[in-house]
Amino acid sequence: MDQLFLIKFLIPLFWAISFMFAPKNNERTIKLLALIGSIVTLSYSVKMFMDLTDPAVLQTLLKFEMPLFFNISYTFAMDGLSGLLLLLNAFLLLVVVVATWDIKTEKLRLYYFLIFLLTWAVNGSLLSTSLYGFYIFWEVMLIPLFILVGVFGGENRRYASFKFFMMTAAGSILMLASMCFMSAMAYKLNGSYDLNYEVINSLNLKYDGFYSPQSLIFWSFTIAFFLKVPVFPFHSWLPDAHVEAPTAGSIILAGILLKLGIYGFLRFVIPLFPEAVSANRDIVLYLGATGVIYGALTAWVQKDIKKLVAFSSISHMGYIIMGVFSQNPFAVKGAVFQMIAHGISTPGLFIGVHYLYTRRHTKKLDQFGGLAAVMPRFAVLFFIITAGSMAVPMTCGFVGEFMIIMGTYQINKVVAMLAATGIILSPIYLLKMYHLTALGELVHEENKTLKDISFLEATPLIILSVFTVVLGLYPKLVMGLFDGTINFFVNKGL
Amino acid sequence: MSSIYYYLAGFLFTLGLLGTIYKKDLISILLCLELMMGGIGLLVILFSRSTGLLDSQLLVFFMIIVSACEVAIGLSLIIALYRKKQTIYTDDIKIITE
Amino acid sequence: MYENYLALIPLFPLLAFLLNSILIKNKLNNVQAGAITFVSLFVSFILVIITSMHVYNNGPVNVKLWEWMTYGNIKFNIHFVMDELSVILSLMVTGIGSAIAFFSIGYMDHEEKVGKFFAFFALFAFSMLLLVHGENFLVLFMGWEGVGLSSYLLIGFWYEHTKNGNAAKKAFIANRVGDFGLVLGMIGFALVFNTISFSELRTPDLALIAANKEMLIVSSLLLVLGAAGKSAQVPLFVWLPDAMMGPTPVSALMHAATMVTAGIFLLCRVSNVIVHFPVVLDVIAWMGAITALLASLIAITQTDIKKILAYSTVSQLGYMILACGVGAFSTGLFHVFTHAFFKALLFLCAASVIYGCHHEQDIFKMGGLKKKMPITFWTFTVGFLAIAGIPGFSGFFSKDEILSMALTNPGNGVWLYSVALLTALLTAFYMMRMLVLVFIVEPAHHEAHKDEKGHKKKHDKHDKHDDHAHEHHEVHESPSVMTIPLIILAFCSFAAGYLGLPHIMSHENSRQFQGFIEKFVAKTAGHEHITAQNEIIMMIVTTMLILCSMGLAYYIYVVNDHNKMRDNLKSKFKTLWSISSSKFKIDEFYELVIIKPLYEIGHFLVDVVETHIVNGVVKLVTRVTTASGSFLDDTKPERLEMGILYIVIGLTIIITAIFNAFIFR
Amino acid sequence: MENFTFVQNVLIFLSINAVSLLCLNLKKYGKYISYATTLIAAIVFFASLFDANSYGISDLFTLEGNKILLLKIVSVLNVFMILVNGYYSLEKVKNSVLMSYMFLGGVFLLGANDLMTFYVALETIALVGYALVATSGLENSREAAVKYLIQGSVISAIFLLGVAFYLGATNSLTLVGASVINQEFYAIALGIFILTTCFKLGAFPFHAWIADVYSNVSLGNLAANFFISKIIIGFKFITLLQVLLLECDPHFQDILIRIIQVVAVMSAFYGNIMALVQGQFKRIIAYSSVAHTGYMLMMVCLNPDDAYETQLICYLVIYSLTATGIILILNQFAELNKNQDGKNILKGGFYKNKALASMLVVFVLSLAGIPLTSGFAMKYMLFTNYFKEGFTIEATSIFISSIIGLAYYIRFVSDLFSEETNTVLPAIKTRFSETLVHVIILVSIFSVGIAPSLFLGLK
Repeated sequence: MDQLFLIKFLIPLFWAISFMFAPKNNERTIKLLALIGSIVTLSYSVKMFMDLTDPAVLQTLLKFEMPLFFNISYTFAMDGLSGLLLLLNAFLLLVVVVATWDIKTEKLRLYYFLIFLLTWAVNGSLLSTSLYGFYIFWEVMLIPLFILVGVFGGENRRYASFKFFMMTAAGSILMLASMCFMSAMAYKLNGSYDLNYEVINSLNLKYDGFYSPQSLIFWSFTIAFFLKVPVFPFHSWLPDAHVEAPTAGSIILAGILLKLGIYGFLRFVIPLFPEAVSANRDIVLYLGATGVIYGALTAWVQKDIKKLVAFSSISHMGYIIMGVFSQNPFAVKGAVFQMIAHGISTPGLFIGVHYLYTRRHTKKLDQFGGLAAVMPRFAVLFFIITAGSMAVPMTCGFVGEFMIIMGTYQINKVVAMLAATGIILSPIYLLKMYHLTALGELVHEENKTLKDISFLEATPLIILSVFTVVLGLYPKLVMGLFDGTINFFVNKGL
Repeated sequence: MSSIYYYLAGFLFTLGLLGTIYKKDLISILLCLELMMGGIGLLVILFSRSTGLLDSQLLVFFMIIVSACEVAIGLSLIIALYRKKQTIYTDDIKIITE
Repeated sequence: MYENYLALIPLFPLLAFLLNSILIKNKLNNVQAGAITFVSLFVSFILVIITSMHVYNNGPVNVKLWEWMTYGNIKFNIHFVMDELSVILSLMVTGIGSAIAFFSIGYMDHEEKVGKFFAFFALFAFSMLLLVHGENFLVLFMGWEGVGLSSYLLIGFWYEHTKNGNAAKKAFIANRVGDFGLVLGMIGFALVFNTISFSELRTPDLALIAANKEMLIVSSLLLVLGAAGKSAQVPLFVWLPDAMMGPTPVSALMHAATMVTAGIFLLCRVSNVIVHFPVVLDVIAWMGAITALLASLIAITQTDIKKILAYSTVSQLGYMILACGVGAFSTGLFHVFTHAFFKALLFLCAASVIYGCHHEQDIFKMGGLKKKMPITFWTFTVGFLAIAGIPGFSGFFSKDEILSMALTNPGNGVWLYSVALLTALLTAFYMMRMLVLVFIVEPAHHEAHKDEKGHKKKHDKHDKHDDHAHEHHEVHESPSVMTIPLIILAFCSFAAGYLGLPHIMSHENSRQFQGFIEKFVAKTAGHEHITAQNEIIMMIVTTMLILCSMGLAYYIYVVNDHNKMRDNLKSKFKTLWSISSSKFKIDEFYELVIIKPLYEIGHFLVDVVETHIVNGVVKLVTRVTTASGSFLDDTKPERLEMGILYIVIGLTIIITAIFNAFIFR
Repeated sequence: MENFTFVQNVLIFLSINAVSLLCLNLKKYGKYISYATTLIAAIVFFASLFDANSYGISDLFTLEGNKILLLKIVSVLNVFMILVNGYYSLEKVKNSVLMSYMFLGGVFLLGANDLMTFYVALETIALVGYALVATSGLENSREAAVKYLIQGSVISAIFLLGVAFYLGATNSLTLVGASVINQEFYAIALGIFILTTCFKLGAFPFHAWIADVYSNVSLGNLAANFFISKIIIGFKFITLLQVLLLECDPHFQDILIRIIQVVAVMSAFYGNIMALVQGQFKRIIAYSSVAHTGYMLMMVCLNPDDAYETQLICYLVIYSLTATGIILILNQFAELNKNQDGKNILKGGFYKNKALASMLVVFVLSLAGIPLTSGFAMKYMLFTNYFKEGFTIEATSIFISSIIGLAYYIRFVSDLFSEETNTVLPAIKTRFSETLVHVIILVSIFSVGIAPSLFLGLK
């Protein structure tokens, strides 16, 4: 039990609300406020992580019965996994604030309000281990992002935001349906609607064939999370959302929101429905491998940088989903590591795109070329990030992919080989991107006069590149944090 | 022997019902409503007679009163509508949505 | 103490890399930049020598830095080792590396971004040292990719040129294909032997090998794919010739001496396992043989001096791989050793020629440089004799041993031998051709050479000091900073062979090198011993043939007017000539068969699957919902009679339902 | 038991309202007086509800337990409505009087134990409803009223047919403890009652009036429509049918239940799909109410139970409150740009009227069932009940239909935040009464959303 937990937890919300009362047209103050807020969030996340005695066990931070809400009890707990994602979330908040420091809009307060609200919701769903708490924040999370994309997005933002919202919310309603179903069963069983591990296990949903309750519940959860991750056939919202979203939206979306689907798998699906998971493992593995190849090939032919990065993240997510479902502790660890790595490299790419866009107001690949001559600092940093995303050894991208492939190879060699083709395909599209932006000749007149990124702009990229290299050389740095947790999950479900 | 009255009641009711659909002016629709009411009143009386309950016959009076109120309101509305649109034909009173 | 040395060896190049890449901003001049790299390499060279003395006397040196990951009881550690195998390679890397660094101080002096160049150079040295000192697959793979990355960076050094960028991309992706094999093979080995450490794979558990044969064969073949990727073997060799876009010293170091031999190094590392699988060995052998022949056939008709050397490198690599394939890993490594010296030497000579001729690379535009740059000429001649395999020079010993090994290989020995011999003759031919065209023949078209300048400028955009070249485009000998390394290397490429004398020459200290190596790698087994006089006869025959082919080349290109002779040769073997000069159209073939289809698939996925299936389903659902909505809306439910009609229909449905129930109860 | 205190209360209520009706014709202060008297009447009646916890007149009429609770809630709302109406403009005072009569009809409907009372009370509500629609003075009110009246009269005739069959089936008009003689007639009677329910609540095939009425009625009258007719009729019919279905022969029973399920699922889908293609926001709300009726109608299939009754009350009240709040805010936005049609009155509304817009967002999301709002709690409760009673497929399909619902609810939000409007809107001046209503609804939404069990009596 952490006495101050509630305060710590509500900080981002309070901060978000504080923007309502911020002075209207004093940009500097608002931005400083946001910066301070993000730093505070990061620091208390670190603090919370430090306080975590043993990452292996769920340390309950706050548990309150809601006799008034159908006797449902909310449990806020934290272990290595959620703590890690918590850190990533806070870190990305800081990165967002710094990277979009020079944003030009008259709706600045709304902008920061939404970002902090989003962060808060993400924190909530990361920390709440009871199914309802998770669902509540999961739903709440959609609204700020919807507004963020719908207000600050590109010209096609309305369509993109609708698509994003509808597909994700549809999934979550499926999830709610099966939750209601389980609650009803629980109520019949022990007169309370509450749903936690013990209760759901005591329901012992039986699994035989597709139409048995466990498999149906499993699939409704799985589709909800697939739509969020998104896994190959369910990804249709992601490219639109990324292309239309403002940079902050893209960073948070790629950096942390997609991970929540994976987190849901690890936290709920795999421990709760073991039979269904092991029965449907191969389907998901093949989906993941297909996603890897599909994402890579589609990314290769894109004309728009942001779209290219979006498809590349589909490819990476394919790896992660494989790792999660491979039921092999090593691969699961790899998947978690890959989550972190992807959370470092993809935001970096998006930031790079942001800098290009703020200078040239286009995201078309053929509008660039030879920028290394005029923007050397940018070129170097962008290359490091690209290498990280390309899974070059000694960068963080390699670790996760290697572990996932190795773990999967033991389960299913074909899938592992299919996925390993990603090693060949990833440089094809990423180097295409890099060559068409940074290398080659300066063909376009307007590119000849671009000015290199300032130190402030460089800061987030530098931080991210340092992480990229350090994690690649010494993965234990992160691995140690959630090692125990994965073992805990392994013992529970895998 | 009394079964013919059942048929009569059913006939009246159906007639009225069809009338409400096929008639195009509001006045005759109101009349058809009255027709339905009459049919049902007959039916109620028949049932109550078969059981010999009196309070159910009381229902008929209420029906008559209520239908009178209905007609009253209906007619006043029709007049109000006529004042506005100079017509009482159902085709002309459709509401334009957006 | 030696452990610390071992840890320090890769550290110095890393330091140099960091220094050069961070101090790039504040303009430290070219010489300083070069000096940093050179000094760092030289220091680690000395450390290597010290450590290798220790290793020679009393066994390998280990240092385990930190733990990277653990999987069950498979330990992924950052773990360095200096054993018999890595001694040779790290000596080469640091020694030749420092020589070339010294050379390139002179070569790059007029360039810009020299800091960058030397930074990448040092990065390459660092990752190469990782590769050779890696005690397990992981560290080896880190170095493996690191060298790939740095070669990518250096090939694309003049990135303003789109074709350089493409060459770099091609190299990287071809290497990635190899890495695909390496990663999966490594995983397969790890899962079978439950370890990734080479010192444990040195004496593999035969029971395990017998138990899961298939998996090991597959994994070994995947490893061979990796080796093929890095050492430019037959399916994947196309990247190496293009890699010549980079600065020439880089080509000398990476694409001739050290990096490309990593494949052979890998095969030697796992040699103790793969010797148990003849099928794998045969695959390796034939891969090498075909590569050797193909590359030398192409090399005959090339006109770019660096291209010729590149193809000769490919064919020599084929030789080494062939040696591994016939089970003579130590011999293969011996050839790696000798080849490193003379190929580096040849490249540096080419560099100095190019430097002298102001970035002219076409051998038909050169000529008569013998008098103009004598040192270059003589050193080049030494290298030429070595690669051609003239007795007494280093190339002779290794090549000859490979030939005899090939001949005595059980089964397909004769075929392999004949292919190898043919390759040797071709090598001698095109090297001679190159030598005479560059140095000996007087340029019959000096004016032409002059007004070549015009389109040469177009060609070599990266030639920054072109106008400067215009002022005095008189060909001149390179400065001593460049010639000194040439002399050193020339000496080495003459002397290196004497480390591995064949039996017949000296009985007491024959095959020292191979013996030393065979402490680690698998012994050459299954070859029936070949008698002394046979060996001598073989040597003599081979040498004769080589001399003949050299003579032929000399006759064609020197004795009679080379243009005429060449032309009617051309007209005679038109098809052969065109095939050879168009490099067997292999690039086009890959373009057509692999890259285009993949790209088309990508387009198909985007245009059809993404649009009409993935998005299509979503759109369909939306459309259906909206369409049904507007259809229902068009029925004008709010019309009065419609409303009543609905009511009546509802009533009838209910009553009929109940009557049905009543009737069918 | 004979208990005439209630009759006294009703008589007092009636007389005071009569007085206020008379006062309307006075020259100068008539409006004020009648307004005051109506208010007094409502308050007095509300107060009088507390003096006993069960009322009854022989066996014709009994009020106890949940019905009293519902009555208290409704009369509070009644008082508020009268307040707000008067605050708008005293012209609407006559509406308040009408509402009082409607309310009275509601009281009797709620307590009715035999079909005669039931019928008369129902007709009272219906007739006053027609009048309210007609007098609300929007441009299309009269057309809407005429349609409403005619369809309503048809329905009341059909209802009487049902009454006749009931009479034939049980030989009596009483609703409690009647012994069924003729099962077929009984089944038909119940079928017709179900039909009537569907019409009064506006379920799918009988929803024709709902869109026009909702979009052409002034706010106060619409609120009356929601609060009194929808809440009370919904509650009474559903609970009544739950009871009556028990008497039914199981063979017919599951036919009827099947019918109800089909109607429920169809109206859920129909309402959501129709709302998707509507242009005007008021019509969207109307059709969404069709969908919500579908969600609610399944309650008929459950067995009668106190807990369910409370939940039903809670659901009805919350839903009506939220919908009223939305329509109130929509009116406020519509007042700004009369020149435009109802389509894009919200475009970019957030940037000028932040408080109002965010409140609208909260209301809408509550209807959509986003957590932490009452909508989620209600939805959750209903569907859990259905799953509990084993209506898995129906509940799931209704869930799926509610996915469609999200699409048009989120349209409100995206319109509020979009900037495609070129006309710069002035800020809206919110009257005190409106603020009051907003606050009440907001508080109710969040209190029920966070602590539903308080109100649902389960705990």
